[in-house]
Amino acid sequence: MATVSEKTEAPAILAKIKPAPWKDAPLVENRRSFHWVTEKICGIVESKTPTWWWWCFITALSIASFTGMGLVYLVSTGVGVWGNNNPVNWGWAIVNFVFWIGIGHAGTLISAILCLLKQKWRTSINRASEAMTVFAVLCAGIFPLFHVGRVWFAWWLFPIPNANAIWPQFRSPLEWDVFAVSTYATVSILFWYMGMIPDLAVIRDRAKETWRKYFYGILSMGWRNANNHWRNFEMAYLLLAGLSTPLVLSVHTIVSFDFAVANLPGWHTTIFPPYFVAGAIFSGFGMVLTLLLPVRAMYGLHDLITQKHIDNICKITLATGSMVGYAYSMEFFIAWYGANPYEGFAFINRAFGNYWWSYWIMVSCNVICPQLFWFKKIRENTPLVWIISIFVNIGMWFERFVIANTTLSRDFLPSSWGYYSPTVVDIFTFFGTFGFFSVLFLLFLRFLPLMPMAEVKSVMPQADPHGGKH
Amino acid sequence: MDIKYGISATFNSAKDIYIAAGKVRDKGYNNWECYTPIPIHGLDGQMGYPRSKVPCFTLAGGITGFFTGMLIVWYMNSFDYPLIVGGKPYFSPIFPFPVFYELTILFAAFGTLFGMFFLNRLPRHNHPIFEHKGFGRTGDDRFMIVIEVEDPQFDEQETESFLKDLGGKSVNIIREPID
Amino acid sequence: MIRENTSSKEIQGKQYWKSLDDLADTPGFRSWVNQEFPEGASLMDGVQRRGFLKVMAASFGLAGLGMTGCRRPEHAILPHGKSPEELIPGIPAFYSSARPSSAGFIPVIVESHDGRPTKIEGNPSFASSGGSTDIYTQASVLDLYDPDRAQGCFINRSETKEAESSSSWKKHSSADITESLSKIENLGQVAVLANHSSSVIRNSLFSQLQDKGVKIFNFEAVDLLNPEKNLAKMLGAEKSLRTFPDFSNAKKVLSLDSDFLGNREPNSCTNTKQFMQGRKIHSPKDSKRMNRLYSVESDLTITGGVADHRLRLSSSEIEGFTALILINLLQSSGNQDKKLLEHLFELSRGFESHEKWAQECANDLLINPKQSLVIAGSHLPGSVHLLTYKINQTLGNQNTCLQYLEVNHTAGNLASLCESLENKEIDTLLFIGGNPVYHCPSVEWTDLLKSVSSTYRLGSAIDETSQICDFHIGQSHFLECWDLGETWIHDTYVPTQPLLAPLFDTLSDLEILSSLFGNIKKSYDIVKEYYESNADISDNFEDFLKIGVANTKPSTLKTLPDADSAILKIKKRKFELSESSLEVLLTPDFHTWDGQFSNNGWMMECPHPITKLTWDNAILISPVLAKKLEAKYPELGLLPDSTMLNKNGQIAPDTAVFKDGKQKAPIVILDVGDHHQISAPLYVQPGLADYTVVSTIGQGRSRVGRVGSGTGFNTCSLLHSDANRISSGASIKPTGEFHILANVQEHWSMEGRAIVRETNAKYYAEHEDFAQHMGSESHSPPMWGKDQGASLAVKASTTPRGNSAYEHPDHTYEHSETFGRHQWGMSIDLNQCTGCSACVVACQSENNIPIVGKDQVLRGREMHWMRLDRYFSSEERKGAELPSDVQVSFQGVACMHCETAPCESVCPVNATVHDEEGLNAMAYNRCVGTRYCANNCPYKVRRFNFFDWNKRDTDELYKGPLGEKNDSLVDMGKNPDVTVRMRGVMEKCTYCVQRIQESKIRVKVNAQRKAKLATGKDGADFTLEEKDLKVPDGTIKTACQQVCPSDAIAFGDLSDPESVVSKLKNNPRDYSVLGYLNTRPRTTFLAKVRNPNPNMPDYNKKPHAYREYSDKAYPAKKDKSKMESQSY
Amino acid sequence: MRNIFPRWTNTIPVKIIVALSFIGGAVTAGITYYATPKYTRVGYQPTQPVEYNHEFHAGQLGLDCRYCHSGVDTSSHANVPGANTCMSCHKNVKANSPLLEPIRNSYYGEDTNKDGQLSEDEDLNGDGLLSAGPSVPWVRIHKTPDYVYFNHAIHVNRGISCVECHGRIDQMEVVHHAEPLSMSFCLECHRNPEKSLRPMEEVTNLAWHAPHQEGESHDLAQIHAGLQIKENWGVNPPLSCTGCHR
Repeated sequence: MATVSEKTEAPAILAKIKPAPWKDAPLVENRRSFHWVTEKICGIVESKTPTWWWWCFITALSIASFTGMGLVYLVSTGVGVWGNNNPVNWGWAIVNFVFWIGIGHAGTLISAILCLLKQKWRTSINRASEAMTVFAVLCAGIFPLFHVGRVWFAWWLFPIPNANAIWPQFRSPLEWDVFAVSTYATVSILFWYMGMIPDLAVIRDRAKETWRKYFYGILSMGWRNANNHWRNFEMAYLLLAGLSTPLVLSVHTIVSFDFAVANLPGWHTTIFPPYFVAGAIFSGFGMVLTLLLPVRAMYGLHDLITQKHIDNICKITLATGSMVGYAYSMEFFIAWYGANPYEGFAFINRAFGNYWWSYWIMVSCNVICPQLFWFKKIRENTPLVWIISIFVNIGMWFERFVIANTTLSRDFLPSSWGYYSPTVVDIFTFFGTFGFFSVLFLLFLRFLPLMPMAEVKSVMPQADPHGGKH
Repeated sequence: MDIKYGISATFNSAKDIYIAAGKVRDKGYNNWECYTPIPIHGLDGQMGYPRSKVPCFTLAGGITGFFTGMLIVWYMNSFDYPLIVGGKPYFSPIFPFPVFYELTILFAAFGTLFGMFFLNRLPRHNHPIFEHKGFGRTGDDRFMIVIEVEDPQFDEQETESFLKDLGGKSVNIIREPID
Repeated sequence: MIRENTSSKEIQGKQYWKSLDDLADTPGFRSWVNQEFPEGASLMDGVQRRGFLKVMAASFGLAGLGMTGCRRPEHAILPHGKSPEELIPGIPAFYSSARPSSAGFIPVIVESHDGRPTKIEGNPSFASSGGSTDIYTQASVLDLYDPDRAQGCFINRSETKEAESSSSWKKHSSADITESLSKIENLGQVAVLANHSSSVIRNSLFSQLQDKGVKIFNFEAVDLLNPEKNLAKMLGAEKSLRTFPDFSNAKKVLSLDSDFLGNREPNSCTNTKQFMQGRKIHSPKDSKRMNRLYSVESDLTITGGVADHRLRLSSSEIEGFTALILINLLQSSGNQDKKLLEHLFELSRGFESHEKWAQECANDLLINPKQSLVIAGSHLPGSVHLLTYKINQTLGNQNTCLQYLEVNHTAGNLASLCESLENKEIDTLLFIGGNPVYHCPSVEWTDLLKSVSSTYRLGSAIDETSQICDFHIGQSHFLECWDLGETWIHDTYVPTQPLLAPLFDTLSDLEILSSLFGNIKKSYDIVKEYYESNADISDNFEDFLKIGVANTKPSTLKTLPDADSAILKIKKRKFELSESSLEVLLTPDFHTWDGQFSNNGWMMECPHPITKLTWDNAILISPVLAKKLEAKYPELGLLPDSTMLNKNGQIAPDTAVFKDGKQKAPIVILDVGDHHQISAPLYVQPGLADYTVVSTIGQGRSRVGRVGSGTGFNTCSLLHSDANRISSGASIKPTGEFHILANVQEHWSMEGRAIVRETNAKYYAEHEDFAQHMGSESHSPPMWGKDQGASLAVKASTTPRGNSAYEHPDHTYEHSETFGRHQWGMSIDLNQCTGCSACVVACQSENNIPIVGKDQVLRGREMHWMRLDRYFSSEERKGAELPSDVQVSFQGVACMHCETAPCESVCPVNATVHDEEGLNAMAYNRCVGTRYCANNCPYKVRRFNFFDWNKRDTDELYKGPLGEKNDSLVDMGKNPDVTVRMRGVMEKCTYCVQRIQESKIRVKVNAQRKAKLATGKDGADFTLEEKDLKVPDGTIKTACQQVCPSDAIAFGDLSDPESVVSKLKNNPRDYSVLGYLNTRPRTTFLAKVRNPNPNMPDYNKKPHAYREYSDKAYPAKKDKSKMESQSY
Repeated sequence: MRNIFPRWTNTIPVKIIVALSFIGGAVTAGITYYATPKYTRVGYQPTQPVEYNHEFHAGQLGLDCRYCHSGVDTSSHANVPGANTCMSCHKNVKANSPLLEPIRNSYYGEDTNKDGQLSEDEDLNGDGLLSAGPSVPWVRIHKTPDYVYFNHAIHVNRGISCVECHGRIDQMEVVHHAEPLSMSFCLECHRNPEKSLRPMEEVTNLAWHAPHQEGESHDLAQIHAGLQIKENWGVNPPLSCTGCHR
């Protein structure tokens, strides 16, 4: 192939316009060496725990205790301590679930889809994003589990033989959720962990303290950097990426089925699966920005997470944000075009009804805000990017709130229309999950390699067996 | 007491080990291995490795998962205790499809990971190579070729000089202590 | 000998509750009797209560309480020492009895499980209400288990005896009280103030006491006897004249501020049965036979909701309007009495604007001579009743549609009691029933009673009146004592038969009164004695008890006195109505009646049919007044700002400010002058007369149990001393405070959705199937696809899926091992429903539905399985304006048992599935509580147990495991055939599956035994036919169906084409709510048909609801017709 | 560097896998056996306040079950007899046995001298009525949960013998819980009623077996007879929730 292309003559037009040479921005700046990368990443884990980490950790832990207390109160007293009611039987719990699950989509997406698409820039952000995925899924899992009235019987959702000879019901989207979310959590953890094995081996080999040697030694499973290992590892990694791609798409599709399979106006629409997936990617990338920009600043990772990375993430955010915006408008169009009065009202009510404010928060955060990423200046302004990323998170939470609550609060029979507002317990339980998430993420930063060293190295020029410079 | 495991030689760059590996293979060695901080593209070919067998495990896992899903749904909702639910049929491949789908992926993922472990014979926490002083650097920025004693062609002097000829630095004999 | 061999019914009855007497002998109980108790505290607790319950439960444990427990603790079975005959554990017993009410005795059948009465039904032997009951009777069984009942007799130990002070009470034995009463020597200084009762025994005791010099006084806050007394006074008759309407013959009815279908008038159950029978339609030809109701009223009542024409007039204006009607009638019938006419003209001056309405109404009444009825509200002055009397006389309705009963009242009134007290003529005063201190705050009770040496109070609970008394005597519930009474229309004797011995050391009124004669008797002996001395009641006491009713001839007025001269004496009242001079109408409270149900959770939580308020009363004002008040006091915060959706007609404006879904109502001061004022929240009610404000008496009690405390607002200070409930010249001032009202229905408009389908009789006559042409399903492909035309039975038993790729699992006899022998279905005739809400409470009583308290209702967590949706519809709305004239549509909604139920397919654990007979089953014990089913139910009929409602009082819910367990006295009233649900599970209407299963089992057992007897074989080889195993149609009645006085609900087997419900469902009026969703509900509705008079000025071609639907569904047509009307 | 882990650790992973699979299997088997009603309920044999011997009364004397449990064919509940039922025989038989003391107490109650008459000083509550004594606190053995509505009458009348759920009571000196009475136990019979159906006459005959021809096994004979009865009577036991849960 290469020989053929050498022989083809350049089109005449190229001679005329004399294109400027395409300068591919390097993925690791300042011509860093392999050793520098190793020192940088392992250094984070090996150095003394910074004071700021302790402050953050204690704060996060205390915030996380809100969730703990909220759940203890909930389970001991009843779901009534939340604001749920009839007709809004779901309320914040499911909103939070979909929100966290959505965030959990970016990690696997970055590792899997970008891996399949051979996007090399993914390497410096995929580990942290995968960690984010795993932790977000754990946070997400809290809500559907604890929102049930009798959580001690939640095991009935699993196909476990019992003396009552009765089984789960596989037509229910919630049952699909059980399979989708648990599969997603499991596969994400496997994927995350498998990718980490070579890096854990590096830390193991560098370890001085005994506990580190054993800790990382056990975790790294005796990895030996042998090419035979790499060979199977690479194949397995590729396959997991290939498996995760349909998985990541299916999970949010199935989560959207919770709504789309129901017959309520505003829920019962076929646009939900793609719309939810786009929204999930959108929120996930938003969260990646929210997390990695401070990490980058704290640990001085500017050479590894370059402006190019930020640019790319911003662009994806822009693209998915626009897709979500398109979905919003399409919903209105179909509701009008379908001429079903219940459906039509559901959407008018979303925008102008009792929860109009949440709708417009959603639109401004999700559709309008990301449009700023069209501008290079803004993409290069890191603090601004970070602030926008937070708006994206807020917007996506409101999207789920709008979907869940506007429809339920005003559905078919006007006699049963109602209104939902959260209680203190709702709010505390939700905000506690941010603490829980942060606790896990901080532990990750402290104890695990936050970038895949082998992968970062392999996108550096030195990795090329054919043209590497010394 | 110790026994010899093999002779190692380190290289500084991916390019060097890539070329060296080709030569080791040409020389006809069988029991040898490259230790690299990164997976080097094409090194498998240079070493003469066939394609990885992991996909077989993935496929087996996937098929098992799909049929497990179908079996539990059919058994639980249609065979053991059929109940009329929303007027839908007791069993259909359509409505519980997400279940089959997720189980397919779950089992395939397990197949992949455990297949990889199986093929790499991991976890194995004790290995003679760990006795090598410079082994730690192979995770960092060193590339290393080890020709094992086991190899029929192995000859301590010859192999050592062969490796030196290839441009290998700090050629060493790896010894495994025996208690 | 032991009494087990005596077989007479009453003895068994006694033996039946004998075990409770045993209990009273346990040492624990005895010591308990001697203990002191802080008033209002739960008296039975700990070990004693447990022992008590064990005995109550007789030979088997209380089924259905709690759902916890894995490895059970050791559990004892306690059989009787001597088992009562005919009592088989597990089989409920049914006894006839009667509930005494201020509107006569209401004949009932009481269901009892092992000595615990659990459910009250109407007595079907009493033909005029035929097995149905009113809502209060349904709720009254709960009062038996009210933990705040006076659990014995008490002596007041407070220094000052004032209504507002909190007294300390000491336990006292009832025997001591009867003892001391029996020793009173000077009966001339004894006075009794009693509530009204139709007990023939009480009344005969009264007259005997009067003979001995005892002064008897009568007081009722909601005095239903006023009209009969006033009418008699005006006509100069000796005895009171009670109007006894018979709606079954009336073709045209004019109701003058009379809520004869609702709770404000006596005998509503019979009225409803008779009147609604006249509105039954099966085919277009019936639409001509349908009766017609004109209603002129100030408040919007459920009677006004049923009315075909409704005119809003203040209660003070009714007199003039009645005169107007009379003029038109007299003129049309050629009466030329000039003097009379002139006087009437004078009376009706100022009502010219209603001339046309009155004229057409009068003409219509005249079309059916002797078959019309004009009836006036009991709160109206005597003049209106006199005019009404004259109208009915003119129309010749006597003996066909109404009769006048002669009733003798000898008791004095409250004013005369006060007089006697002032004159210090009274030494001992007995308060029997009622609650005069609460109702008459203007009487200086404390001062008046200073001269009285001992005051006794007989009441079911320690209340306001008890506070001023020396002794409180706990009153036995009517299910604990014997009595004998008459129905309101005096045509039937009914026995009150106890179902159990008094739970506590309480007495009945008869026992108290008879002790004044010096001999202490049990109520049974008193009744038996009376019965034997009055042989004309019935032939045999046991048969009388068995049937529960005995007919008698009421003394009716044969010749009617002339009214003309009396009419001429009527003086025109002067009144002025404006926003600063308002009319105030006090009505009995829907929830509490006059306050007696204040501590009854079922009643407090049952939504008012029109306002949909629970737990509270309010001042109802009209939208016109609301707007004026809002303009006058901008800070009032009464009406919400109109939203975009209101302005463009997407949804109707709310009638109140809803903050977080909770109705925020401004508290105002309603001032009627003379220092009479109340403060209460405002509630805007469309349909009210512009300048009438309506409030209720019976709420805001200061001394009441845990349920009623802190609810509602006391309006008794506006009650006149003669119990007149209309005041005028009132004004409203804001206080700047707000009150949160628990309204269960935020939105009042149907928004043009085809939910309640209704049309006019004329249109119906031509378009029998109009209901089929409404809703999205009317222009979608047929739901059943190729099987659209199949019969109902086939559709029900095979559930063809139309064009779906799915087949319904076949459970027909031919194809399934587990086939459905019946296919249950329900039909609700919207044309018959008045909105009385009795079904709501009946369901609550039958199915152990918990009350959740006001706070939880505010959060939208009420648990009623059966709810009554109330929609208003109006002429075309102008922007965000609230309509003044509305039509009311009611719709009872419970689980629809959809064949393709959306709830089932989303349940992840198979907790809600279908059974073979088409029931949507809900297995509480399998439910994990995802609440997905409730979300996915388009009818929103599923209810979730957010808390342990059954375990804790409503104010302890948020304390979780730290909260106190509630009084288990309440648990005794639970139906053991229905699971008591724990927190975290979903529940909903089951079509009373416990009754279905019981009937199926009974039919099979009987078939089996009959066949065995017939063949005499060992049983293996006889053959049972399918028909032997099918439950005959009409055997099973759901609780809501059984209670319904207008037979709006039918239930039965759809696979039987001859069943009543199948026939109703084949009527073209039958439709499914939200049919387009293809949920195939088994509960379908029969569309409503209104019967307006085309000549009336307010006639509309279509009911407003139908027009709203057409406008929304066919906007193009609407614009066209608008243009046409403009071009006119 | 040196090896962190000694050589023997290389076999640890395999050992762990093997051990885990054994432990997992054992735990599953343990739960299945010990944590289901078959174990937790069957065999429950509490001591009763009166040592009533079913083996003697129902087995040897041949008393019909319904003599004492008289409500069983009419009511959902199979009542435990009151003391009067016992006393109908034991007034004469073993009238003074100390074992029957609780029953006599329950029966005579206030009537302390047990003459069937109520004298002045015996009438404690002064109502002239003879009250029974304290109930005999029999310990409950068979109990379905609150949310299960088992109806005895329909089973007994439709040819399901007592023995199906209660076992050979006529052979038990002290009654114990014989069958698991779990939902799966109920379902098994509801799915295959022919395995249990018998003629109405034989319902309380706990020893009954379907008459079988030569060479036919007991079970097969039962199924033949059961199928015949099922067909004749239109037996159609419910399998959906509403059958038992309300």
